[in-house]
Amino acid sequence: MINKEVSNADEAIHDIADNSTLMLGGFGLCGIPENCIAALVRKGTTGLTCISNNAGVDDFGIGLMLKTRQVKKMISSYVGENAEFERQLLTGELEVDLIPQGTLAERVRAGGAGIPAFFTPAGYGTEVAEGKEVRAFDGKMHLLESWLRADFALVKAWKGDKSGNLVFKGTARNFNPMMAMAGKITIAEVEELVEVGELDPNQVHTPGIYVQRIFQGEGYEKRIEQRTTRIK
Amino acid sequence: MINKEVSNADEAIHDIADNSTLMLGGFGLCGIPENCIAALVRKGTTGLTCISNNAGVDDFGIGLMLKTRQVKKMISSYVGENAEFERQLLTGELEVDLIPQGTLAERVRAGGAGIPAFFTPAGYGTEVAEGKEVRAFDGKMHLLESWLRADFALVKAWKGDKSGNLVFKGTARNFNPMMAMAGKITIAEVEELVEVGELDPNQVHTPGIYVQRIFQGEGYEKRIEQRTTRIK
Amino acid sequence: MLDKIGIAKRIAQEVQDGTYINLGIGIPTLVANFIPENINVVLQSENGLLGIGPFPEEEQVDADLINAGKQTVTTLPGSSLFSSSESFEMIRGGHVDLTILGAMEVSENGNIANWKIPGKMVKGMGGAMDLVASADNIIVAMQHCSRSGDSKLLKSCSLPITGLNCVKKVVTNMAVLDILPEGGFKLLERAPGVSVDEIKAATAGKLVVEGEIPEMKLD
Amino acid sequence: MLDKIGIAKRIAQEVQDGTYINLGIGIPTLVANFIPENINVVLQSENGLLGIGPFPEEEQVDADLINAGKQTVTTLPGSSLFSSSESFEMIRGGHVDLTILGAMEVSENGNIANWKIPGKMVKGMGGAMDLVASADNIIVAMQHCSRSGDSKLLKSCSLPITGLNCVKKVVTNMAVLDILPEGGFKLLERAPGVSVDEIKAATAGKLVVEGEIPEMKLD
Repeated sequence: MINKEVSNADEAIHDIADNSTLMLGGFGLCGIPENCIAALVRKGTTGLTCISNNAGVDDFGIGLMLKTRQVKKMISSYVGENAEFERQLLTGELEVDLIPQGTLAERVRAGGAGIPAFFTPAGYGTEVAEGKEVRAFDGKMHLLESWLRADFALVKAWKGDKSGNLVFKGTARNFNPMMAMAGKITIAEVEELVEVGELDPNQVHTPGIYVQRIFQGEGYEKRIEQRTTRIK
Repeated sequence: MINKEVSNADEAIHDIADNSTLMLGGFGLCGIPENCIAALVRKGTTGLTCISNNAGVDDFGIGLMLKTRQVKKMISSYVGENAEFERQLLTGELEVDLIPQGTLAERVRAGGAGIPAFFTPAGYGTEVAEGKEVRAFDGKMHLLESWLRADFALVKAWKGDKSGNLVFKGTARNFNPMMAMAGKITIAEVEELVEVGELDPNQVHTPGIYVQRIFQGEGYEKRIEQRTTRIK
Repeated sequence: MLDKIGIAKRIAQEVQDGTYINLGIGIPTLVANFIPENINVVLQSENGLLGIGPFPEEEQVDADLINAGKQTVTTLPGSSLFSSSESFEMIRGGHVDLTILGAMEVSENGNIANWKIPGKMVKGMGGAMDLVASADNIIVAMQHCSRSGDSKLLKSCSLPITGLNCVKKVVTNMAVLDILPEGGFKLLERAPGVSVDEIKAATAGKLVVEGEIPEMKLD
Repeated sequence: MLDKIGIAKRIAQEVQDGTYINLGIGIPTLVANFIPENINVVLQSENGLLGIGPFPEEEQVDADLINAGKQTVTTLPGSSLFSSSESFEMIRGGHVDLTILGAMEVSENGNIANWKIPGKMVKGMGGAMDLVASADNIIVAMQHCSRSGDSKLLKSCSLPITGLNCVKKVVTNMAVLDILPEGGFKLLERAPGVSVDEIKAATAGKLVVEGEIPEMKLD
């Protein structure tokens, strides 16, 4: 067994340097690495390029790092819920690359899987196609898209063991498994860190080979963006 | 709930016509669709192109269909364990396409995932590269490989529910999940067919969307090729 | 003229038994409420859920279970959960039978624009470009005209497009129209109380009218 | 001269703590038996298992749990199971730290031939081409010469190759050799009782000998 446990978020992210490229798991505020984001705000690392489906809200998620001007560039599919984001974008403080969500997911997966480029139909004929190689397969047009990789991937899982095996819960899985594969250093924060042997090998979502550091996070807020309910 | 249950293997494969292209899950004899293969032998369908990592042994797995001359072509990564196979290959009765195992797995996954082509380093500089587009990424040479899809995919799972959700066991998972994605019609045979709602949604390996027909198989032999044991 | 509920009800009639469906945000989400009980469908959420259940009761709310609109939802018997890349394997691979989504503009050759207004803050395309590039059957739910009264069914889109030649059918507050393979909006049904002439006047793209056009039947 | 066990023992010395390793069939599989207890490694099997355990006791035998050589195995605490495409994501994506495999021939520029002999039945490459194309660190375990006495360490491979410029180190029954980036087999160690001259005579490719060449230390 290879032990990947570190004591907390600050230790886990201690060597994330200015101008690093990060991947951050999550869809909206669901399944985001809350503890690592808080530690990055404490550390004050700047010039970050963040690959993440969304950019958080004004006072939570990646929004916290936008407020402190730590982010130089976002690579995302949808960034709508953040006034500070909009302000920085309009003033040119922040760069943004918008990518179709499925292409983003596949580019990250490709980065982890050693596939430097692949063809996808998404975005053909749109602005997204500008400058990209186009090719027809079975009469349908496709774009050549390249892999994405990062210096660090910050992912959040439900459970994990000390050798880095991860299990996700519900739709908090989202981008986390692919990003875990595509980080040179992958840091996993989990709600519950268990001993090796407690997870069923048949039910591991992310094998420990992808995870370099793991710790049990604390104080998860797990904020809900749209609390929709029905009457019993 | 969409009910995909059929009563048995014969019903499941009733419309597999001569000269169809099939995918068959399994690695060696582990995780192969035993019931579907037996039904295909009974039905006597011929001219089949079979995409499968291996080709069975003389008297089990795809070997049973080779013996009855039902297979026109094999697309595989390793076919070593079958004397009848060798005989048919040498006499020209059987065509064989040999593909690196990881490329085979990824081509099938690409077929299911709507990726018509991708670059991989496997096989560059070898016979496998003949006639293929070559391109360098980050100074390393890669081959362009295309997706594989099939008229029917025959997969074997441990458990399944009537809406087609599948759970695999141990290394019997292997090629089954990707092939389930890449068949126009995917037929799943399972050791235990359960009611919808009995599988944990968080622990489904293959979502039911990929499966068109499912049945509980019977009389699984699960033959072992190399029974290696240790003394207690 | 239909209201949003009416548009959703009419689209629900297009839903076939035994299919997998992706519903966009807005009117498309409402469609789920009007699918008849005898029609079995499974709803896909691109953030990683197949088999979207109803909103949770207050005590069931789970921050780890949301739909693509970030609303709290539930699972159903037979649901499955998966990653974003697996979700788009389903979409890109053509496994989702029907996609219903909103639009700002649709052109007579089936182009759709629904992600960007030049000069306004661009929020991103989310999964829309993947959905429209991959789905075999796309129905657009939208108002026939903008608030200023301009037609949204055009000869060609004026806004940046999301996908080319992909929309098969449009259901608006005024009409149901098919997009013809050779181009043009073929009028199939009128909303209650709306005349063919009114629809003609509200459609900037080529409108094809053949024979009597029936009124929609909504319960 | 080393026997197969000796080659496996010597390669086991190359294994570093905290690494993930793929072992080919034959001598490489034996290496697992000689990794010191204080070295923690995880063995990957390309048919979908990370954390290969020992062979099962008779009553533990499970047909659904085999390694890439189709032998029955067990899992260990911390093992994980996955599909073939996920397995090759690990391999192709460079997540496996070390690959140890057998070869028929190795050339002085690191080419390897181990899958096909023209005129003989071709069984296929299995996962070998993926492994050699993707691994950063490849050690070949093989006999220095063929049964007929011909060197298997060549200027260029005569057999169809499995991969180009990929082998980093070769451990044979006679020697340990690094493949130099500029080409050539750099002699690092001699097997017990084997002289540099004997190695020179048995190596058809360019052999680089600098200074004293120590004898291997095996327990």
